[in-house]
This record gives sequence, C-alpha cells and structure tokens, in this order.
Amino acid sequence: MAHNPLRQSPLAHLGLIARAGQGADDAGIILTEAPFTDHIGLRGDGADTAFAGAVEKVLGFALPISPNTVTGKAKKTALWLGPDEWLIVVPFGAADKLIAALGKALTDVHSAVFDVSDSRTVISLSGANARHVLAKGCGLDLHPRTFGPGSCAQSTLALAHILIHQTDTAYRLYIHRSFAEYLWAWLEDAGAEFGVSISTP
Amino acid sequence: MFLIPCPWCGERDEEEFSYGGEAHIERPKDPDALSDAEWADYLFMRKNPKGTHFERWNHAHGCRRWFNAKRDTVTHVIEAVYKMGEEKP
Amino acid sequence: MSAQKNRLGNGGRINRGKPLRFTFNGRDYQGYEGDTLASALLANNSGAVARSFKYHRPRGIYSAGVEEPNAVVQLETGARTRPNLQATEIELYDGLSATSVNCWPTVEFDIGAINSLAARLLPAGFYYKTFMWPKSFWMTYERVIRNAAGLGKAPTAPDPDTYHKCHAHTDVLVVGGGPAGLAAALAAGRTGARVILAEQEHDFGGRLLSERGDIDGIPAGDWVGLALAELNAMEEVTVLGRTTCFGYYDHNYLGMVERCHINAAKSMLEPKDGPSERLWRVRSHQVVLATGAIERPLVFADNDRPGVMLAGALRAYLNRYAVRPGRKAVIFTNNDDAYRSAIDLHDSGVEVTALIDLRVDPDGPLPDAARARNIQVMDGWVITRVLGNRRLRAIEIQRLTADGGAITGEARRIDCDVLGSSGGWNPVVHLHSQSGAKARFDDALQSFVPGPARQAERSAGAANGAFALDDCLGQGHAAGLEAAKLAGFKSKSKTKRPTAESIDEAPLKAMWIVPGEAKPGHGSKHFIDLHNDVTVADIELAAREGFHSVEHVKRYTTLGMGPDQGKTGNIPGMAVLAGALDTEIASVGTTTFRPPFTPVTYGALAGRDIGEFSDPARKTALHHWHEQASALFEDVGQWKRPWYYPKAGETMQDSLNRECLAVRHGVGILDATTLGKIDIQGPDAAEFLNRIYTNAWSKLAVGRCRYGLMLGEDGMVMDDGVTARLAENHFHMTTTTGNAARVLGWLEEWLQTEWPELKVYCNSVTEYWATMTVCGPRSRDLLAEFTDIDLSAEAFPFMSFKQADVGGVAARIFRISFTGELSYEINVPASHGLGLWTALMTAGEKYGITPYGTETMHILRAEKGYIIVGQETDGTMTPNDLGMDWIVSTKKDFIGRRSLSRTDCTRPGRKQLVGLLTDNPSEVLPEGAQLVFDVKPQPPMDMVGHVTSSYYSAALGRSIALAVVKGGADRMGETIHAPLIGKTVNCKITGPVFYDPDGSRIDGA
Amino acid sequence: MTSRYSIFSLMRNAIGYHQGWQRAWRSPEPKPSYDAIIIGGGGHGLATAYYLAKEHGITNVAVIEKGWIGGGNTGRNTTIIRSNYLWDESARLYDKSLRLYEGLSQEINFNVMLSQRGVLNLAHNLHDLREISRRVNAIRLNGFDSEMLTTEQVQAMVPILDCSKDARYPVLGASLQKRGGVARHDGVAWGYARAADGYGVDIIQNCEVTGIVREGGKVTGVETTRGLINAPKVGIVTAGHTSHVAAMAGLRLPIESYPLQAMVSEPIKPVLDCVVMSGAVHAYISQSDRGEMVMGAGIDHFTSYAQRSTLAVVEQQMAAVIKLIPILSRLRLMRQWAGIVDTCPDASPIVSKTPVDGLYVNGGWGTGGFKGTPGSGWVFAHTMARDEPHELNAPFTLDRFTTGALIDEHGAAAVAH
Repeated sequence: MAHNPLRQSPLAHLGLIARAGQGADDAGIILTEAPFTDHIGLRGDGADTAFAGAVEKVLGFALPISPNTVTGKAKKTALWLGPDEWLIVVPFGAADKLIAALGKALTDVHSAVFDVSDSRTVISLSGANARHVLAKGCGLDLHPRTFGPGSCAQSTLALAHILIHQTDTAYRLYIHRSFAEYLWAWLEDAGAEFGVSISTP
Repeated sequence: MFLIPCPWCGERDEEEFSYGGEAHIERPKDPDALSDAEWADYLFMRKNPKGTHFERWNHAHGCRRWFNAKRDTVTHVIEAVYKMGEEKP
Repeated sequence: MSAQKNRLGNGGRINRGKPLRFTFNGRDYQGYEGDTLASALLANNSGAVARSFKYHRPRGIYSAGVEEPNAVVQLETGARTRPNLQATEIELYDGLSATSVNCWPTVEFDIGAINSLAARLLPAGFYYKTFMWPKSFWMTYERVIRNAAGLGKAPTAPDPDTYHKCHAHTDVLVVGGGPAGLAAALAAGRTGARVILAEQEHDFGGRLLSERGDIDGIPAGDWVGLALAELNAMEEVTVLGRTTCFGYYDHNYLGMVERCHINAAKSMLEPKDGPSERLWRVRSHQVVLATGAIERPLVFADNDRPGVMLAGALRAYLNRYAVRPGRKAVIFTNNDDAYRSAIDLHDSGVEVTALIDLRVDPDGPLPDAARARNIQVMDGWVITRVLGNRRLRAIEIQRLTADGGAITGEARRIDCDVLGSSGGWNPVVHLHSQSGAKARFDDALQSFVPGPARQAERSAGAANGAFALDDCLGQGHAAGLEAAKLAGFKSKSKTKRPTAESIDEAPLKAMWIVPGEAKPGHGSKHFIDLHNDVTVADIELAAREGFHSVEHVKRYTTLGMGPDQGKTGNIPGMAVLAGALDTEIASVGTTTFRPPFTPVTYGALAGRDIGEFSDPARKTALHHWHEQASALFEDVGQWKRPWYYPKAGETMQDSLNRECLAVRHGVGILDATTLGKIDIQGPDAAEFLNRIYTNAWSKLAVGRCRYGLMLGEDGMVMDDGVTARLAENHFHMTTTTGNAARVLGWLEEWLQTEWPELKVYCNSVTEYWATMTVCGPRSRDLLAEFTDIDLSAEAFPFMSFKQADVGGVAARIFRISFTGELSYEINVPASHGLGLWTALMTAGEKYGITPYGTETMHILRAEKGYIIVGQETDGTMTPNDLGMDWIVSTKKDFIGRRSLSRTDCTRPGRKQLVGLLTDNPSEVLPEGAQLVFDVKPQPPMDMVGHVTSSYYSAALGRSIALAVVKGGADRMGETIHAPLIGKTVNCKITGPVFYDPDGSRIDGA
Repeated sequence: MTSRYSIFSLMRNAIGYHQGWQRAWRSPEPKPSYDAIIIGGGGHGLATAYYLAKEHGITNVAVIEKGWIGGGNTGRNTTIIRSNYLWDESARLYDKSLRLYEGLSQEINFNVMLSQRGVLNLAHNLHDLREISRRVNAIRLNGFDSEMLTTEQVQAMVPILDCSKDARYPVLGASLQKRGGVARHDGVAWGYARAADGYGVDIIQNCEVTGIVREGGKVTGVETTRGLINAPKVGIVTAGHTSHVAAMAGLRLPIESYPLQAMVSEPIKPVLDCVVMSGAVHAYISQSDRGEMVMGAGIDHFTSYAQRSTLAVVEQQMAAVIKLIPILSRLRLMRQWAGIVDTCPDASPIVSKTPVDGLYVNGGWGTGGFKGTPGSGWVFAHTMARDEPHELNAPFTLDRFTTGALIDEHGAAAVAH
C-alpha cells in the first residue's frame, strides 16, 4: 500500500510485516493490522430527513439507522455508533474530499463532520477460533443468531474500548490508537492456546 | 453484572454503562433565587429509596446516550428504561 | 510401595490398566486412573489422614465429594503447591504428592493435639473471655493464636500457571450432570436452544456413578454414555466437565470455573499450553439447577473418629472406585436410603455387622432387601459410644426409650472398622439461595428445599427434594423443556422422558442429637461441624449465653465458616440450636449461602488481568522515540508520559536543570499528546461554553484561544485548559490528561440530560492528534523552517491559533504557553507525529533543542505560578482561593456559580494559593509539607496550609514552592514554617509568580 | 452485672462443663418508655448506648434492633482500624476512636482482639506520593502517629509484596500508621452490648421501628413491631438504612446507599503481618487471626439495598491482590458478601442534631464505619445527652451541606469511595 512514508501506524514498531506468515498453518487465529483507512466522524439527527437526505446524496447510500448496523457501497462504509453518530470509513486519502463534500451538503443542517482517521487503527481478526478469542474479553453475544456480517457494536475488549464490525470474512476491531499496543498483545496472548498466525493486509 | 437494556442498543452488560444517580433532578432555572438551604437540597439531598428508584445511566462504552431507568434497589430488577425527555413510566 | 489392600477385585470406574504412583505424607502408594486422592488413600487403608482445626483430633476420610470436612491436604510443594484441597476433589495423577495440613510433626503424632487435653478450657468463643491481661501481652497471645490457626501454606513463589476467562451467552444453563441435569440438558438441547451443561466432576452421572440401577432398561452408566454422546453431537450444546458453577449473581449471571489441567492423564506438574483453569462468565436466559443433594450425618458421641463416614459415601467408594472402605461395617441411619449402602457393602463382600436404625420397625422394599441378606437390623437402637482413637475399632449401642428421647438398657458392643451414618439428605440449594430466593423448610424431608424463584431458574431432582431416580429424571426433563420454552424454543417433536424403576421409601425420623452416656460435651464430643471442630456443646453454650440468632451462633462458634462452608453441618447445627431454644428449625431460619459454592482460585478470578494486562498502558505516537532517548516515564492515569530524559552521569536534578535551561534560553520540545482534546461544533457552542466555563466565550474571536476554568456544581475547580475558536460555531477544547474522559462525559451529561435544546456536538479527538510543544526563545526560528506562515508576534500573537502546513502536514498550531516562554503547540494527525518530531529534533540541533518531560514542565509552570488541577487543587479549592477571580464572570450563570456564594465559600480565612521562598535558597521543601505560623515544641500544631508544589528552579538558582495557606493572600512577606521530622524549614510567603512576572518573554527574547 | 470474663472464670466454668455461663446480655421485653432510644443495634448504636450509660449516667436506654445485633455493617466489614485521615476534623474524630479502641477490651471486659499490626498505604505514582506526604505530615502535626516509608522499607516490612520496578504500577513508597490494625468485628458489637446491658440498657432484638412519633416538632417515641415505645430522645444509628429511617420523621438527607463488597480466602498459615492498602491498584488486604486473607475495595457504582455481591468485583479484586502479592494466586476464595454503606457527598459522616427536636442522626460513615465505632458512639452519646455536639463532632453536622463547609475525605479513604 502506498502511503506517506512519514506516517506510522501505532503498531509499526512491532515488526508485524516481518512476522507475517510465521504462524502454524492450522492456527485458529489470524491477526492482521489493517492501518491507514480514512475515518470520518459524523454527527447529526438521523431522524431528520434534511440531514439524512443530504448525507445519502453525498455518500451514495443511506446511513444505517438501525442500531448497531452497517451500510456501505463502493469502498465506503458507514457504521452506526449512536442515534446521532456514525463512523464513515473510506479508502486511504479519501477523507479530505468527502469531509468537504459533507460539510458543503450540511451547511444549513446542525451536524458535525470531523476527521478521525488517525484516532484508530484496525485489527482484523479471523480464523476458526476468532469468536472464542473475542469471548475471552468482550461481553457481547457474538453468536451468529444475534450478531453476524453487517453487524457492528461498541463495547469493551479486555480493559479497552472497541468498535467491532463483522464482515463476511473477519471481525474488524477499531481500536483507539493509544490502546493499540495493549490490545494487540492481549489478542496474541488470548489466541495463543489456539495458535496465532499474523498476516498482512 | 447487570444486564441493562439500552433504549437504543438493547441488552448489554453493565460494564458498558456508567451510573448517573437519581433522575429527574432539574437544575434550578434561577439559582440566585434559591436560599443556601434550597441550593443544598438541589446539590446534595437524595431520595435514596428502598424499592423503586428512578435513575440515570449512560451507555458509555456503547452509543454514549444517557437514559433513565426504573430499578428496584432491593431486587435489582430493572422494570423499565426510557429515553431522556420521556415521561416516567 | 504398599498394596491396595482395600481394592475390590473388579468393578468401579477406574482404569486398572493405568496404575498411578503417588505419595502421601512422604509414603509411596499406588492407585488407578479414575481415582481421587481420597479413594486411592482408602484403597490403601489410610486411616487418619488429617488433624482437626482446633483440637487436632485425628480424622479420616469422611465423604466422597465437595462436602468433605476432614481430609484437607496440601498438594505438591514449590511454586505449584496448593493449600487446603480436599482429598475427595483431587483426581489422582501419576507422581502426585500431598501432605496433611495442620499437624506437626506428623499426622500420627501431632503436638497440637495437646489442645485436646485443654479442650475443656477452649469452648466456643473462649478468646473473647480471656487474654486481656496484662494488656501488653495480647499481641504475644495473638501471635500464638495466628500460628495455630490457618491450615495449609501459601506458595512462596509466583504462580507459574496461567488462567483465562471467557464470556458465554446461552438460552439454558443446566448446572449438574447427574440424572436430572442430563435429562434437562437433553430435553432443552433437542429444542435447538443454546444449552450449557456444567458438571463439577470429570465424570458425568452424579449419584448414578455411585449406585447400581437401570435407566430406560439399560444400566445407568450406559445411559449416561448415550446421553453424553447425544449432547456432544448437538451443535448448540456445550458440555463442560470439571466445571463448578460457584456463583449465581443478579440478572441470571453465573460464575463457573473449569479446571482444564487437573486430570489423571497429564500431571499438573508439567507446564502446558493454555490455561490451567478457565473462568466462565455465563449470562443465561434460563437456568436449571440440578445440583443434587448432600447427605448429612447423625450427630452422636465422638462421631468424628477415623472410620466414621457418610453412609452414601461408602457405596460411592464401593461402586465408583471399587474400594472397600473397611472390613467390618456398621450402618447407622434414620432413613431407608442408607439400607442401599448396607446392601451394596454386603453384596461386595464386606461384613455388615449391624444396621442400626433409630426408627422402630422400618418397613418397605429396602429394609426387606437388607433383612433378606441376613443383615442384622437393630431398629430402635442408637450408637452411644465410639471406640478407637486413630482408627475405629468398635461401637456401643443402646436401645432408645419408647418416646425416643433417651437411652435405656444394657449397652452392646459391636466390632467394626467403618461406620456409615445417615441423617437424610439435604438438597443443594446454595445456588438457588445465591440467586436471591429463600429456601423453605420441608417437614417431611427435614431439610431446606427451594422456595419460589426470584430469577429465571428452577430446580430439578435431588436439588428439588426429589430423591427417587425416576423423579429426578422426570423433573429434569420437565425443567429442561420449560426452560427452553421460556427462552423461546419449543420442542419440535415429542421426546420421551427417561424412566427408571420406582422404589418406595418410608419417611425418615429426625433425631438431631443422638443421646449418649453423658450429655454432649461431658467427656465425649458430638461434632456438628467437623471442619471447624464445632460441637453440640458449643452451640448449646452459645444459646445459653444469649446468642440466639443463627447468624450469632455461626459467628460465635464458627459453625459453617470453614472452606467446606458447613455443607454437612449446617442443618444439624440449626436443628441443635432450635432444640436449645425450644423452637422449630424453620423459625431458626437459614443462613444465607454466599458465593462461591466451593472455593475458587484467585488466579482463575483474575485471569489475564494481571501484569501487562492489568491496566492498559496508553502510549503516544512518540512513545518509542522517548524510550530510545532513555526517557523515564511517569504514570498519569493510564498514560505513560516521559518524566525526564537523563543523560549518562546525570543526577535527576542535573537533567531537570539542563532541560529547564534549554527551554528558558534555547528551545525545548514536549510531547503533549496526552492532553484531552474535544471537538465542539454547533450553533450553540459558544453559549454552551458560557455555561460550562466560569468565563465568557461569546466574544472570543475566531482564531483566538482562551484559558477556561471548569467548576463542579459545588463550586470547586474541576478542570482547566485552553479552548480555541476554530470557526464561528467550532471550538477545540483541551483538558488535563487525567480528566479527558471525565470532561467529555461531563459535557455530554449536561447536553443530553439538562440542555437538550442546545445544538452542540462534542467529540473526543484526543487520539487523532499528536501534540508537540516547541517552547523557548528559539522556537519561532525552528518552526519557521517548517512552515510558510508568518510567525511574527503581530501576525501570530499569543493566545491565537493557526491552521498551517507544518513540514508537509496539515497542522493546528496554538500559540499558547505553560512556561511563560514563546511557545507553539503543534498538533498533527497522530500517524505523522513521529515523522514531524524527528524532523524537528534534527533541525533543532543547531538551537540545542532539548526534549523535556513532565517534571521540567512542572518546574517551568511553577516558576510562572500556573496551577495544575489535582496538585494545587484537591476538590476543595474555588477560583477565588486560587487568586483567579479574574476568570469568573459576574454577568452570567455557569455551573457551580451559585455555590460560590455559600457562607463557607465567602468566609475569610480560606486557604489561598501563594508562593513560598525558603530562607535557605538551596532547601527544597518536600511537597505535602504542612505549614504553621506557630511552631510548637511538640505536636499538635495549628496547621494553616500545605506545600502543593516544590522544586529547585535552575533559572532562578534557588528553590521555589507553591502552597495553599489560610488567608495567605493577605500575609505576603510574612514568615511561615514547615515542621519536618528533625528540622523546621522557615520560608517567606510571596506571590505565586516567581519568574518574569511582567510576562515579557512571551513573544520571545 | 454478669460475671467478669477472665482465664479464672473460664477455668471455674470448665469444671462445670460450661453450664454456668450467663447470658452475655438480657433479652428484655420493651418497657413503655425510656429516657432515650437508639434505633439500630449495630456497633455504633451499641457504643452510643454504652457511653450514654457510662459517661452520662443515662441508663434507662433501649437499643432497638430489627434483626440481630451487629448484623449490619459491623458484621460485614473487613475489620480495619486506623486514623490516618487528612483533615484535622476527621483525624481527631478517628483518633479519638482509635484511642478508645486501645483500651476497649479491658474497659468492657470483652476481648475485641485489637491487633495493632500497622496499616500501610501504598503509593504507586508521583501523585500518590505527594498526597501521602501531605497526609503523613498532617497526621504527624496533629499529634498522631504516621510515617513515610521508602520502597525498600516497604519491601523489608512485607517481603511478599511485589515491589519490582517493572510492575505495571510499581510501589514508590508508602505511609505507615503503626497503631492501625484490625479487630474482631463481631466482638466489638457483642462486647458493647454486654457492657451496656451491664449498666441496665435494654437491648431489644427482632423489633423493627416502623414510625417515629412526633408532637409539635418534637420526638416523643417510636412505633415498633412490638408496640409504641416512648422516649424524649431518639437516635438514628441505622447504617445502610439511614435515609429510610430518617424519612419516617420527614427528614431528607444527603446520603446515598451503596453496596460495599468484601471477601475472604481459605485459612492459611500467616504470611501477612500488617494491613496493606492501595488506592491506585484498588484493593486492601489483611490476614485474620483465623488465617483467612480478608480483602475489599471501593463501593459499587450504583445505589442498592440488596446486599448482593458481584462477580465483576471479585474478579477485579483478585487481579488487584495478585498484582500486589503474586504468591497468593494459587489460594482460593472462600466467601464473598456485600454490605450497604451510606455515603455522604464529602465522604464524611453526619453525627448531628436534626431539625426535629430530640431526634439525632448518626450515619453516612461510608466505608469508615467500623474504625469509627467507639468514637462515633462516644460523641453521639455526648450529643444526645447534652443536646449539643461535642467539639469533635461539631464539624460533622447536617448544616455543613448548606454552608458548604464539607470535609472532603474522598482521597483519605485510600481506596476511593
């Protein structure tokens, strides 16, 4: 991935890329840091059509209004964080333009749009035992009957706040930057009994 | 570990929430009109009932919303939750 | 190695193909896979295995389960040792080594047994009555008492094992893997519900393991195997062996502990992958408690001798472990169930020398079956004497009078080496009680049974007072179906419940104290709580002394307070109390059962929340640069902040002097990332700040910054920081590091709960920005190399803000200063932090750029008299106390304002912030030193304040301090004293600003 | 008066198989009226009755207890005694209490097993150090004992404590109060009960107060489940239920009731010779005379009257304890329970007259109740007897919430309230 060489992910010094592929083939856990997507914080009244309509026009799809769900299209994803709060995830470098566009569309609507790309990193967790590892530190019921692809939720993992988004292939854990080292170490420790393999994004 | 039904997110573990004390204590509109004793009442005096308690919770590690709950302080049963601004059940 | 002389030739659930060696008290033995330590010891004819807690009486194995009060051992030595385990719960493994606790030098000859001789002087609560004189001797007595108390020994090295935890969510949790639990799990599992079945032992089946009988026409053991196979095949069913459900908490939340590595196949001595134990935190929609029942003993004279056991345990050892607990057995009972033990003993070739039934003319299938085997049934008789000290030799029995209240006639002696006693069975209502429900006393069973449920639970089988196997199966099945249904799962097809043959049993006859030759306590001891050596006489004494509440008795006598939590003794104890008080057991009440049901390892409860995982260490984007620069770190909340950067050969003060002077004369750089940063947007943002801060915000120009003070509603300073107006409706607020989350929560609380009409959004952007403060007279020169904007004081004045490109990165620059020097606080997106910081360091070399830490920051701000919330304030300081009235608006309301006019906040003599200069300029006051105006030769002295901050100032070449002093603002120039240990430091009260009071340096030198 | 307790009376009674012991306190029927009624037979209520009789000669007193005496927080606490409080007002009140404790066994002829083995408060960061220094200096200048220890001194005193530098929260030092320690909690209630009974005080158990009778703004007695009992003075000493009982007289109080949990391990041979407290790690631990490790932390975060313990607290506690003393990891927790503590906004108690004549309230001790028992009883007896506070409890009146003269001891509890 091309990015400004000056930029560093919070886990850069762990040498994860060098460690990639060293785990056993039958590892129950696959961990990947997927840094450098852009994140935009969006606040507004989801029930206000002026707001929701303006945002939909810019994004090309409607914001998720059901709690703890995700919508998206064409490499843009919107995660529900609260009744007036969303996280928009877009590819690296796409935030500035989108923020400007949202700002313009929402000029007359009470709202807030702000860049939080560097606030979090994303750790992707997959493998046969992924749910077991999360169950060690997270009180959410992640059973397929209650949580599946397209679900998201904020909660705690171990002793840190997280945002979990389940995709078709993995759990994407949005982790605040200053907690990243703690949580990465925690995930490796929790996964050890199942075998951990590190992969590259 | 209570199971608290957030009005938005549904049932979640208590560890995601923070407790906000007695609900429906309105801040006086004109504090200067109050005697020291009346101000102390607003600041400090609490019903602290044995039984039904109307109280505030914040889904701090979830949707960040404050809401009210009706909880029994003896049985710990949460009888109702309702959003800020909604009527007491 | 001695032979297993009590092992039966066949039968049992042991694996004779896997013999295991073990040592107990230094002697070598052999057992088999499938044994517990207790069964293996019994197989080896162990006799006394322990000494009792108080009197050090020899004790043998008493039970076959978690209720064991006697056989408490220390397992292994070294780092993996475990104190206080019950031999009945330790699964045997090869190489096991255990020792008796609470005896010295050996279990056979124990010096502590001298207590037995003095027993008469040691009734319940004796210590309350003595050891008071002479007063000074108590601590010596206490030491002796403490050394005598306690059982096993703690390890002396840190725990080499790891423990994990997990959450689990389920529709139905079934606790107990006996017949009722298995039936419940099957019924619930077949509906498709998520089910967890937890069994504390490694083997499922519960009592079935110890009994002989059929279910659905096949041997019960085979039925268990089929049931488990079916359960294991169900996708949504989790079957957990070696898992004790120990706690039932609110909202159907239960705690269970799974012992992952204590099994016979692998020695627990070897290190393993994965946890040694796992804590399960289960949230279950519905719960089925199939926790079984525990037998209670009959209470007769000297009923604690090795060889006296629970009658049900005898057939557990026979049938499950193929161990003959003795050669000549006696059964003593008040119920039919114990006849099964006599029958099984007889059928296994043990001579049953008598079956003593305190009832008259017992009748029914079980007594008939015993009599058919020519077992001598002595009905209407009781045991009055036990002979043998370290090993049972014989008993004496006497006939009961017609009313059953006394004994009569000649005593008869009967030889025996094992005695099984049964006073009936107590349903295990512990979890039911823990759930908040109240158990009810059942007169027919003479025991407590579950009462109305308080949470979503129901009991089934023996736990519910249904002891007959067929009832257990029926209740379990029904409970499983009901639980699943309430959780939203209906039975898809009609599944048949398992059945077993019903055997009629006659009711038991309660007799709580078996009369002996003398009154209890007069020569012999009738034990109630074997673990804590509590006797009938102790309970009667407590009653006599006015301790009538069962809770008083428990506390006075220690009844039920041992690790076994009175599993065998509580009901008899309550019955004895009821007798002493001449009342009913039901009205004595039951003590509340508290978690855990059986003891739980600390390590399992802590899990991985220890060491590096005990609390997240939050790190800034620059953390690893600081580490490489040999910084020492300070913990501020969860954050790691560079404290100072020592160079080789420097003392701490050397480093601080160097860092301070660099800032004052050249340029320093500080990682200020940890400061809280809140993005505030909306048309009412300025109005909101007006209400939150003490000063006014409406007129702050775009591009300008302002310092703000936040009060609690009680008027006390809560937080402070600089807020910039980025745009008309857009602010960037900063908070102290430690209060960042609290302040955001505070803002949201007011917005959401009190002022929902205000159109404002608050969002934390703390994590987004890496913040570096470039500070000192050369900071402008340095920054100029990175940006094109005009940095002149005119174009970019103090307390203003600019959005600018810094080193190719979009940055927010705040011209604010916490040091009094020209200073730029540069904020860049965090991933750019390290890049910019290293570039600044390189470019700054020519100016002698010096990274400085929190300690230098503290010194520099103290030189300027700037406060730190939490250091100069402690939740009791108003703005006025801090000399900051200038920031308190009189024209508007704000949070906390009304409190400032209360009488105590306006009285003279409040503590006020001042500066202190020690008479001796090289003397640095300790922070926290208390201050007095009048030094007295001895305390007490009238304290008027204390030192809040104190440093050596390199810039001033002397020490400085900040303090709060009563009425201090009016006492400038006066002398004040800090009486320390061994000396008193005199100082002069000054204003709090020591350096550059005119602020002439703020725009640079 | 009942017979004196001593080794000689024990020996004498042993000869008679202990049949001769008399009741530790009588179980009288309530009289129609008393000179004073104490609602609540916990440690504080019993101590108040004792000091009313002993110090003020008021012996026609009833202590009315809805359950069994000592059954509330007296019987549920972790038995720690200390007086290392920050503010002068608190330090003086708690030290009065400690001084009374020091002679209590002899005074009331009941061994309360006061063990002055020392209380350590650990500092884990620079802020802790500063605060501990401030407190130690203040206590010292108040004339009470307190000292600061370095990490090395702490390690020497408690070898099993993890003082390593790389701990997540390293031990940077500690304060030590040598006179602090533990006492046998039940014994304190029983001892006061027996001593008060000896003066003629009626201790009436299983009698619940259902109403506080007033005439013209003045108290005249209480309604109980055993009938009306008159008295011109009534003291409310019902920790855990203060608001509830005060409401019977129409009083609102600045009190909220929270669960406070505690727990003990199985008994082991002595490994810990003092009390260790840590605010940052959020735990305190001592070892009882029976060998159990006794542990606790701060209060739960929601109000409750349920006396329910939780798994989360025990998990947090055990992690904290292992952090402090790693070798305890393999021990086993034997029992956990919860009490109800009444807390004031400033974490200091109310020992005060009330707006109702003849009605007095003593409550809101938060987590500090057990250590305050004798002092609390002593000053409350003074307040009730003289109808005015003693100078030691004068700062602890209800007025302070109106004037703002709070005594903010949130930090002083070491483990935050």
